[in-house]
Amino acid sequence: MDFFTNLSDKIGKKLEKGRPFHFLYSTYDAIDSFLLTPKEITTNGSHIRDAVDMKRIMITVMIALFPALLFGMWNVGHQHFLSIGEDATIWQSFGYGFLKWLPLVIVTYGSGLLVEAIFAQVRGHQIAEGFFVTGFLIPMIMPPDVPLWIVSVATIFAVLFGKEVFGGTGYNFLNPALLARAFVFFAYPSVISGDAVWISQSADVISGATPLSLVMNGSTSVLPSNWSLFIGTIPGSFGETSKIAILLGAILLIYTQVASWKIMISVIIGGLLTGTIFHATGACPILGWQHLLLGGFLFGAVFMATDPVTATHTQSGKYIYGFLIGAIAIVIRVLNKGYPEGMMLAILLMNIFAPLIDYCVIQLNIRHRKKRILRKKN
Amino acid sequence: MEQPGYISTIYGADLSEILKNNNVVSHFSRRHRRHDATLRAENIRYIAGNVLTGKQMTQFNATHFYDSQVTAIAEGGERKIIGWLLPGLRKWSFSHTYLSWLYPSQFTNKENNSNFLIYNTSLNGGRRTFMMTDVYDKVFPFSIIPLSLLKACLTQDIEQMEELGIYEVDDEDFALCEVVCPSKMECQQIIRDGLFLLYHNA
Amino acid sequence: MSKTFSNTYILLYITGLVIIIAVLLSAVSLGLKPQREANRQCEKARQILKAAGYGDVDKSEANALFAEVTRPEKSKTGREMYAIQCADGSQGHVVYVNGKGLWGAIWGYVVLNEDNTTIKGVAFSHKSETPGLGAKITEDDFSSSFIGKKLYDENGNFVSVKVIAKGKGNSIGLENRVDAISGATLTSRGVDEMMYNSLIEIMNNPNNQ
Amino acid sequence: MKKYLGPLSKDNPILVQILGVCSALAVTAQLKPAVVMALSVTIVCACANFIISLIRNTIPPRVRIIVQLLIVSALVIVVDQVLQAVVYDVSKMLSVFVGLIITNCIIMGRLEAFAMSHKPLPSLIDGLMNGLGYGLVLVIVAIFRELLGSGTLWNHPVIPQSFYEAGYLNNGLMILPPMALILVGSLIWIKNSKKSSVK
Repeated sequence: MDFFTNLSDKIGKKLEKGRPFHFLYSTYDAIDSFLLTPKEITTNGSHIRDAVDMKRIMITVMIALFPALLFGMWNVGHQHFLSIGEDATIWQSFGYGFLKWLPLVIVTYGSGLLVEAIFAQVRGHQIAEGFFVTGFLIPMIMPPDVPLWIVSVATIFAVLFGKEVFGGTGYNFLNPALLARAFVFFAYPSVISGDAVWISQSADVISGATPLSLVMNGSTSVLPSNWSLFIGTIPGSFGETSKIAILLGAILLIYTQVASWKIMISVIIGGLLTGTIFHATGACPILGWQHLLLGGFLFGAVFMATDPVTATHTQSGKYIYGFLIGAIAIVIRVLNKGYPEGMMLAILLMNIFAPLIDYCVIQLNIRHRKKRILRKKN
Repeated sequence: MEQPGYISTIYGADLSEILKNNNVVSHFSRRHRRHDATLRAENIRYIAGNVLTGKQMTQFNATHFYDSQVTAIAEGGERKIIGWLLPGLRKWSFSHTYLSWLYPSQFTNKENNSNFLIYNTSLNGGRRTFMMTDVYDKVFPFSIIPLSLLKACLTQDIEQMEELGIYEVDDEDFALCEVVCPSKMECQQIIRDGLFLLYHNA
Repeated sequence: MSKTFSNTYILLYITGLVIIIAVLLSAVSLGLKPQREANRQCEKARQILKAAGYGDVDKSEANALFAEVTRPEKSKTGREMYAIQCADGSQGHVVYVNGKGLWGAIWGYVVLNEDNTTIKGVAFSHKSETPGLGAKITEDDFSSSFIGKKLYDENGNFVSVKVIAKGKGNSIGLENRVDAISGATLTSRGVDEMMYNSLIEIMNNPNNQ
Repeated sequence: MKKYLGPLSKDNPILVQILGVCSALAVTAQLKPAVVMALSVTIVCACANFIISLIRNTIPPRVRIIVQLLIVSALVIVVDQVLQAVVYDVSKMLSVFVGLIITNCIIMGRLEAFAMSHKPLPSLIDGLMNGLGYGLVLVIVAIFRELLGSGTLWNHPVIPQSFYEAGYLNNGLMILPPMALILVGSLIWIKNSKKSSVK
């Protein structure tokens, strides 16, 4: 261990300011802090610091994503073999899905980190960890057969225009992973919408419609049972199908206090309420709670809406933010059938409104405090 | 310390005199052996005051007029390979992201009241931009939105600072925020700068 | 700019300016009117000719050919119609159809055979459908799938042509259905409704049978 | 002369003054309408500048905006009529945006800022240059959008068929207005970063 530490220090010295290879410092710093815990100690202020840092938060989110991912890998293979009518063991299915996922994730990390690294070099700041989760999320919300170059273009677009334009991780107001998906959705609609894309290399005779699109087309009779919707043995992207795996992740996120339970709960309440109202008025054939089992609603609620950078940061603002995401997602689903996946658009929309909600909450707090001061004076 | 306790002394007493009979190093290294066998005398930080707000002293510093407490904790900065991936059974964290919450007794040592053994001065991460996790609000007791106030101080928006209640707080109030901040912000310094700005513009 | 102007001057000045401009504009408009009309007519002619199987007719020849093969008609409800001689020599009718797609208006011309039972060709236009999805209704792949479709089912009831997704609505006979554009469900449904609503008008009118 | 070249880059009406963005977003999905629109704006801007400058001393200040609007709208209507007569396809694509040249801030801005206080000839050149500066951005954006969005340039296929067979797809987002906004934003970004590096 000392060997590594010393080696790293030596390299670090070579790249200090003024040395010819200083331009590589941010890359070095990224690798160094990736492999070894940082050597910085507190200088002023509190002498002890919490052990948690950004890297730890990011890895926690990734661990929370694992159940959904593992299930997704199996399911992609399972759906594939199901559609071509072959029997396959669990491991065959899983292996198939894994081989579908691997190139996606390599391409995502490759192109995303490249952009991040270039900008970190040019601007001379550190390469932030934020992209680790983004790059992990992007393959999970794409169809399994999406062409790799499209993933690459979408990732570059999302990192460039979702993040770097605004100054990098922490300054962005749109969720970059969702932006990548939205980019594909609008730029290459044929690879991400329609019935053909959600099963990997399916035979032609089988319609691979996701349950969500079945509902939106009014054919609720062929809907899979609620149980298989909950378990997740339905066509879809890697991450979104298994509700139970997502819930496992949600429990971890809430317990470790990485993601806000307030947002998750209020998204679900918003969705339930709106879904029930639409069902009661007859605008939508399925029950309110069934919306939660369809499409990416739950995945978005747990992993996307709670992104700490793009969500509201005031506590009461989180309830409003979450509720509106849930409500708008269902409204888009039910009323605009051109866009069945309303969750993505709802979250992106509310990302834009999050600062406004925060502003209102802060103004309320100011008013409240002013009143209290006046009361004291009297 | 080997023998924590109260000592009555004069203002300006030499720290080394006070510590003469206390073998801090051996105490630390015994307790710490499992983490850091190489703990040496220079790797102990003496703090005038408590760990949250106190000032760092050298071993031969004199105690100050206002100081009534001297704290000694181990310096951090040891480097572990891929530390952010390890379960972290002995890392103290306010959140539950490390598995140390499975083993809470390590944080309180009833034997001699020296609770700071597990803590050290590592920053435990790099400086980042504000990530709006809920931690500030959990450790901040006033009806003030700490993050907004910090941001107002950073942007030197005096009017906003006043409205958000800068007059009701002191930099020490933000010590806990600073401790738990995953972005490793120097909250106390930010507030101090904000107060300073007010003072100069008043 | 420090000069001051009297109210009378301002009034007269504006009036004069307006009159001059008005005269100028009407002159320009009148002068160019024939050409504008010709352009519009030409565009329509090319669309209809294409639907009737003449292919992409050159702009210079479109009008002449159109005049040669068509004869204007009007349905009882006032819908624009033409009698036309198709490229294969047979007689037929052209019906103007209009409706709404996902984002805006869609319209087109449907060429029917002589007894208005079979489609010989269609040409659709749209205002603002999604490129790559709904906008595909203008492409040949989609419009050629209408050729030869029947407007009546086996029992002789008017059903129009159903634009419906592959594998759905199996009760509808192959002769009465066209595959919807996948991913553009709403635009496809718009085409479906446009065909039904527009064609039913002339179907219920025995004068044009 | 340098003064007049400003609008092409340093003082570009879209990139620096952020004027006329609305129409820049709407008509740049293809190169042809963009060029036609650029020419129309250039002509309207130059002519309006010239005419207003000619009669600038007779215009009562209290109604000068009305007079300017009258002149501009008359010119725009003429342009619209000519377009409909000569290039019908393009005028169909430009649709409402030719009419909206009337409210294009570039033209009103130049009339107020330049033509009202300068002699006819300089005003003519100023209007021409501003129109061209506007057109330059339009053309750049349109080239990107048409090439990536439809795979064509001036309606001629540019991207070879073998690309499509290899799995290449046209970028549908390029055709939608938001992408034009992003492209204009990127141009502004590039421009500003150059400026700051010169400092």
